[in-house]
Amino acid sequence: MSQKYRVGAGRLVDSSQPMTFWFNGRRFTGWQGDTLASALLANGVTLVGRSFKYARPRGIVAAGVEEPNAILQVGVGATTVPNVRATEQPLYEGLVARTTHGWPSVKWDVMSLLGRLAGALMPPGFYYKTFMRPQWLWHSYEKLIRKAAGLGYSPSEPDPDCYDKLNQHCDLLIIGAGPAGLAAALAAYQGGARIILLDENPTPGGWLRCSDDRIDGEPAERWVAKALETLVSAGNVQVLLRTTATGLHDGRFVSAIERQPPSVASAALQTRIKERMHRIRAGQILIATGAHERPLVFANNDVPGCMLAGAVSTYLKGYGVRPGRDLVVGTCTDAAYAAALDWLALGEGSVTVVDARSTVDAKLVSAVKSAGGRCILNAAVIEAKGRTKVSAAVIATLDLVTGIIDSEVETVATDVIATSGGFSPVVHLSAHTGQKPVWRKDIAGFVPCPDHPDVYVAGAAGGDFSLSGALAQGEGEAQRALARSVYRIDLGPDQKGRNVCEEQWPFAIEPLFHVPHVKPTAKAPPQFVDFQLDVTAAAIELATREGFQSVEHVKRYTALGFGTDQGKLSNVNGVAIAAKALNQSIEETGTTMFRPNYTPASFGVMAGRDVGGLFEPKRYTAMQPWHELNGAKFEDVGQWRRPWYFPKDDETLDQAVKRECLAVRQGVGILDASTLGKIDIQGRDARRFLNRIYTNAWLKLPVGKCRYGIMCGEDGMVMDDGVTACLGDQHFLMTTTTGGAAAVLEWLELWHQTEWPDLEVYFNSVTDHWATATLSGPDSLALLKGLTDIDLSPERFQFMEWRQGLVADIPARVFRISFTGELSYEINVNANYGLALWQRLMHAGADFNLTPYGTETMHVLRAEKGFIIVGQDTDGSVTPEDLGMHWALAPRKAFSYLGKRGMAREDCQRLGRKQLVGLTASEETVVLPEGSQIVFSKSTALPANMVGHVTSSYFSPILDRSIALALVAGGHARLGEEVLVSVGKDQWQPAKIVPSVFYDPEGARQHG
Amino acid sequence: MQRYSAFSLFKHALSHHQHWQQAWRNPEPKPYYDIIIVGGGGHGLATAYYLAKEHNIKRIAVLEKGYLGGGNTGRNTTIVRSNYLWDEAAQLYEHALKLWETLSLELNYNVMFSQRGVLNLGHTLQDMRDIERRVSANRLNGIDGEVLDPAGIKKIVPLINTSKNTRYPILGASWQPRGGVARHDAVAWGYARAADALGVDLLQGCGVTGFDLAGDQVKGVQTDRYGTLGAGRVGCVVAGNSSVLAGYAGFELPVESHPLQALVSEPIKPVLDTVVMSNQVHGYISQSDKGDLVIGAGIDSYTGYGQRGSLPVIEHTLAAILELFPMFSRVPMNRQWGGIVDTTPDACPIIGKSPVDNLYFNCGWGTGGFKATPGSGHVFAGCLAEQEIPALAKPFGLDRFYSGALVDEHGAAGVAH
Amino acid sequence: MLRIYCPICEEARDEPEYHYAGQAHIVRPSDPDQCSDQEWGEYLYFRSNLRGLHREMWYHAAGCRKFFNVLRDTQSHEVKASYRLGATPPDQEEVRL
Amino acid sequence: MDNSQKGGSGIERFAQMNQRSPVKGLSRSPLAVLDKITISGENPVILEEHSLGQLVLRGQPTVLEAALASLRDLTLPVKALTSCEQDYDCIRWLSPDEWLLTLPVEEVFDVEKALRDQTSGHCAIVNVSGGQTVLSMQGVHAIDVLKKSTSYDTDLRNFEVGKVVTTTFAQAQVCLRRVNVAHFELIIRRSFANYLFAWIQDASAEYGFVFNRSDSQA
Repeated sequence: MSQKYRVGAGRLVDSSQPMTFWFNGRRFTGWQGDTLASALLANGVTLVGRSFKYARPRGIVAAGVEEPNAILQVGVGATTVPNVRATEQPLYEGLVARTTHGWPSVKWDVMSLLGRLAGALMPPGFYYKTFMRPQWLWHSYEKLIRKAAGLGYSPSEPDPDCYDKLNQHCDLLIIGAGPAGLAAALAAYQGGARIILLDENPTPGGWLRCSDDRIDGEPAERWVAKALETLVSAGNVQVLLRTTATGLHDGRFVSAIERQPPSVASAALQTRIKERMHRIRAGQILIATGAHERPLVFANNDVPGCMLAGAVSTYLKGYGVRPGRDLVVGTCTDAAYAAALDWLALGEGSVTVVDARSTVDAKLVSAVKSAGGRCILNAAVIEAKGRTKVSAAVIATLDLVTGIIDSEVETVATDVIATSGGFSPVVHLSAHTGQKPVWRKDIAGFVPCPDHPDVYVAGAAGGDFSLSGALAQGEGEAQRALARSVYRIDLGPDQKGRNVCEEQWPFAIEPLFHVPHVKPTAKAPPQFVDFQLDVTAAAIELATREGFQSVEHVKRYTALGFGTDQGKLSNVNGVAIAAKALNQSIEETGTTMFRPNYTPASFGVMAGRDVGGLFEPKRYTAMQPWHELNGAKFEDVGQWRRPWYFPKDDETLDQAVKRECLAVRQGVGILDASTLGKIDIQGRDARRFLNRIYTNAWLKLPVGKCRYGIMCGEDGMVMDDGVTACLGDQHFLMTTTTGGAAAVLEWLELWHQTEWPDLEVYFNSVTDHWATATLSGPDSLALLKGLTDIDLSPERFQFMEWRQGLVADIPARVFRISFTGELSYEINVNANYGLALWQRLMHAGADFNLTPYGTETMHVLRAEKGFIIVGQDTDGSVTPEDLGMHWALAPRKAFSYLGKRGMAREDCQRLGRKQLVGLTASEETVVLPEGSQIVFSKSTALPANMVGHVTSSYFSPILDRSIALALVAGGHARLGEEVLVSVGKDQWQPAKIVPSVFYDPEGARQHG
Repeated sequence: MQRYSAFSLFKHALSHHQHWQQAWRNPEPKPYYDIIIVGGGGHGLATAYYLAKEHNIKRIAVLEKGYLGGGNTGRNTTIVRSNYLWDEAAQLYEHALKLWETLSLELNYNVMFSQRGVLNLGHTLQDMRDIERRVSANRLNGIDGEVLDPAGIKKIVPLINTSKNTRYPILGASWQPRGGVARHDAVAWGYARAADALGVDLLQGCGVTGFDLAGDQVKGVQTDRYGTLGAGRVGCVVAGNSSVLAGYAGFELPVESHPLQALVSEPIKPVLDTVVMSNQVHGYISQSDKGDLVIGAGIDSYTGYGQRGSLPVIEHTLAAILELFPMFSRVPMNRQWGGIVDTTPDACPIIGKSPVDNLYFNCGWGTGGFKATPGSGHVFAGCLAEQEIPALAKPFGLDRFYSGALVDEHGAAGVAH
Repeated sequence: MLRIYCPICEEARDEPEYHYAGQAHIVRPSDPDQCSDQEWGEYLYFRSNLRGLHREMWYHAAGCRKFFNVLRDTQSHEVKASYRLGATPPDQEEVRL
Repeated sequence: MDNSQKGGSGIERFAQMNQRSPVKGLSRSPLAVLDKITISGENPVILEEHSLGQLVLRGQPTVLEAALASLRDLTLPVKALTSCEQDYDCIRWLSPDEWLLTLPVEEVFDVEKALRDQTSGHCAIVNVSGGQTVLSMQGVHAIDVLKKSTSYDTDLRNFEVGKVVTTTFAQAQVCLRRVNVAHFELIIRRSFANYLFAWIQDASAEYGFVFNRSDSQA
């Protein structure tokens, strides 16, 4: 299909590289350099979507990121992207795009019928006023409403592409490579500072890319090209194109997203980086983001063919596309005349400029007239005619001062209406950290807060729309910014503003935020302020009438600015209309908050590489290769992956655990205990420190002995527990729970550094340094005996002692401590030998049927012994006394240990606190579900009187019955009593409260 | 009050909607009020409404520094559920949930309460124990809920990744069908309109700068707009700013104000019909009627009143969402924002008397405020109007921080938000 | 994202290197056992939670593993100063205690 | 094996143990997975320096300085974020009372003992050789891989040769030192090694990094 609206070469496109693309199933051709929008316009496609609420036909309005209408689905399958702005999407060979609104098609949409018929019933907030009765039916209404929801489609498959992040640091970040940004970079780089210059477009220059201005006697384009060359070769400047600064955060931290050009994005999958987030810490930030043109708000201003004047110029000059035959320009600024003249330069078609102002630079008017166009002053386009395409513009005389419109109208046939209502500086980034933009009446726009602590502003972003201003401010502000750093630049008085600028269109405006219609606003055809969400001037006025008087209320009630464009076109017009309706100034009204992202960022690029296998670290012990090789199943404990159980053949969890449990109770088992936190503590005051941190006594623990300790918070609640060994008179090895290791080390440091810096003690994490294999079971002694030079005789190496020596030729520290209640040896070696130790133990253990066991068996065995697991049997509301661990408290210690005062509080001492007890289900085969709530007596009334819950529950193979641990109100005094355990709706299991130690209560076995 | 209905919409359409009344008045303040509520968010407005409606208090004012519903009410992810662990918390939130179920009719304002169900995912064995424990407790508290396995989850949320090969595979979930979402602005506006109709003065743009104290008693409220307004009793419902007000009255609270962030995607076609929450991976997500994916992030660690947080929290949250829904990778994120949440040591609110006579506080809702709105207002109205603190509020007094009788929701179940 | 100067490493680093450790200068009562429940509760839980200049403690978890103090504006989030434990806080007169 | 300090037998202040096995070949580095990967000549490379032993020294500089100087000819770096290198030894500042000394693995125990013998006053010496591993990353794109992985500013102006920082790396931590303009040393914790290896592989795919492991065995 021919590109019948392509009228010339265009500066941004290369006609020698045609490309095929597909839109709504039809094949089209465009050129390299086209955006999807320019290519569609070149092919005469004007209808690109339907509006959200009324399903009205919509066309392309803008040529940049501010586009509200042309939101398309691009690509298919796993690589499809929803909500792509056609104005931003570079064309590539084979691109497939489609509209996502309209049934059966975007052209013939039955919803638009509904929109036209029922639109009157849908003022802002209509849904708050109806669908209430009956209440239960809301869910059904909602389902209908949801059918209309959404723009594009999420892919339904995982993303094959990859997203990258780069951490960047610079002395000066310049956002925007238009004239101001380029001038700033040219000035700043000379001082040697590290500069990052970024721009959202594929090429620098900003609006100079499509202007006829000249700098220093040359076309501005040349100046831009030279500037780029200078900067790229400078060495201290990073130029990032196709990169949008999406957020400005605290600490002068800017997130910017770089899109790979399509050719790169379709390269080999392995390194296919689709987008890259630059996380930039900037010494100083210069905002040179330019301005967005605003449309005029008039009746039916959303009909396809209504565009921004600047966009018309861009399509003409940049892409060689004339989006229609005839043109009507509606304006209150000088800038729009460029569109008229550019159009006229092509010859064909009629051009009418309708300017609301009474006095206009005569040169402009005569330029239009001499080129064959028509100029009407004191007038405005008050209405567009046409349904799916503009057919005519209705023009009426307007008094800009009084706002009075003449009822005599003239209708001019046209297929494009281009408007310019002024320019809104792109203040977004400056406002992200809470600095409110300030209204400037002279330019009819908001500018960044002048006292902003973190940014400098240059050019149109700051409200100076002239080329000379942009260049001078770029230089000047770069100099000011760098004056704060070591990289000063001195431009000298004669250098400043040295560029000679020849500007075509100096800035002039008389603001017009809302073009009156001959009918009152409420009765006129809709005058759209926010195209995407169908917010009209009438809606804003209605909102204010209903009492929504804060600009944020207006926004929330009407949805103004809530679209994917976040109000880039609508904000100022909307605020101005609200202000007028409220009879207050725009300054008083203010603007709504601006929040990141300036333009959308994919979830993927926000997440970067932290997805899939890299979502979070997986931590492994030194024995991991053996575990994997031997079919272990794993459990996540914090970031660690621990063997959960080691199934043989096709054993189930229960079968494997039973086998593993019995092996430990009757023979010998081996556990990888390396994940336990280990802290090396050295210093003269180590004992005194432990004495304060733990609840029990530590001053007299002899060298060679170990002791169990509980750590409490200052509230008296159990925080962590573990065995600590006295390695030397001033040397201890503390163990912590697997999940608590880092927090405990921080806890120790906290107390040492803040409260007790006088204590001479150092803490070092050695969790990763020691690999630990625990041999447990009656045969452990016999097995170990053959492998070590340590004297294992029970009288020489007693329970709760440690020794060092060689185990399987590896130097080891062996701790005779037990978490299973069996005779146990925890063998610690330098982790580099962890795997060798394990392999050698397994090898030697073959004669003893040495059985590897995982965390599940460990849990069963320790529960049989009533040993707690912090975090499972406790939950942050349990004191040592609640656990029945009075024996682990040393209340007479001279120092009031951490937690002592907390557990003395009234509520911690009251009767009826939940206390740890054993529980046996009346039916021995029934394993009570962990977490089940407990009552003393059944009652049908709800809420029931819950008195506790099951914390741990297993089938005990050695006892051949189920056992459980539970927290039960006043449980310690209720031994022998019956309780009921809730195991489902109206389902109860009777159980008996018993002591929490089920097996070997005397502890004979662990003593060997 | 002008009634809202489909018929009224039709009637007003005929006159081009030019004759809708104001939703609420813009009154001049009276010099004295029986009760002044400081804070015009959902909780404060609900308090005023129930004071007027159920306790027959005549002179009530709500003072709002900014605009009604502009704080956390308008910044949250609108999740409503009541499946809390401890009896005290569960009963309070369930009280709220029951009020939610009739709220639109009560207020003649559609708050779009959508009971689409809430899933709390479990990824570790301990998560599953906690879920069993919570669901078991809910059942005995008369709160709906069940434990689902991955297949059951998949039935409700077909897109969710229940593969065993993820970093933290989904092992199960709790499911509260009566939970859901509501339209946050509508809650504030609905209460405001209904309270106004009962004669409550809503004073917007009126910041509080101090209290008039006589001995240990509060006598009035100093404002930046209307000078001092006399008051019989004062109820402060200002969430993140509670400590600031307490400071005006000369005491501290066991509260810290943290940024809590949220974000939305651009609208996409409906893909997610329920609320999905996960503590292990730190994220929660639902899809609004407009099509936005509404996503809540974790709390920022530091205190802050700036209504914004740090980017790494957002980055991590989206990584978590992709762990659950890998196919959302190409969905564009539109906008992020932050609120100021008032957190307490036990993740439960503070409702009741302060050290100053006749000065009451309702704060500390942390990340759980929105879902409690009707219940919080209802119970707080009882505190302010009656001599006795209502039974539902009693466990949530300041005294628990001295006695140690905390209702430790985050210690216990680790369920946030 | 906060950029926080670590007075021990003598450099500013990104916030994720640190752990927030709450209000600074809270001293453990010298004789806890003599404290009333009320006094102990205040020490445990009650905080100034200032809006404005706030003295707080941070832990350089991914760096030197030292705690230090920061003077930060909780409204603007601006980090005004960092100082070591035991050092005299800057701008003392600006800080309401 | 030093048996002079058997636990439980005396009143030694500190437990000391030569942790090296008398049997060769039993030691296994955390990144033994790198075994089968070969070097490509031109590309940037990453190596695991498995032959290095590591000691953490804690104490005031005055306590440690002299002993270190006499034993290893090293100046204790007291200035924040600096290091001192001498032949195979390198000592890095970690905090005002903490340093990391790397040295040939077979000398660790002797140095540990000697340091204890030659110091008096409050200090601590901890062998952490098994708990962390040393990676060496080189090549023109090494700095780009770092930019993807750490928020630290590794530009030469900020991070000169010899400077050492402990910082975040992906979602783990690293002790990072610049050995040369395009040569960095990364010390990481053992349990994170697999994760970080996967991360580095992923992050460097763009530049064609190739992974290898040195042949030296402890």
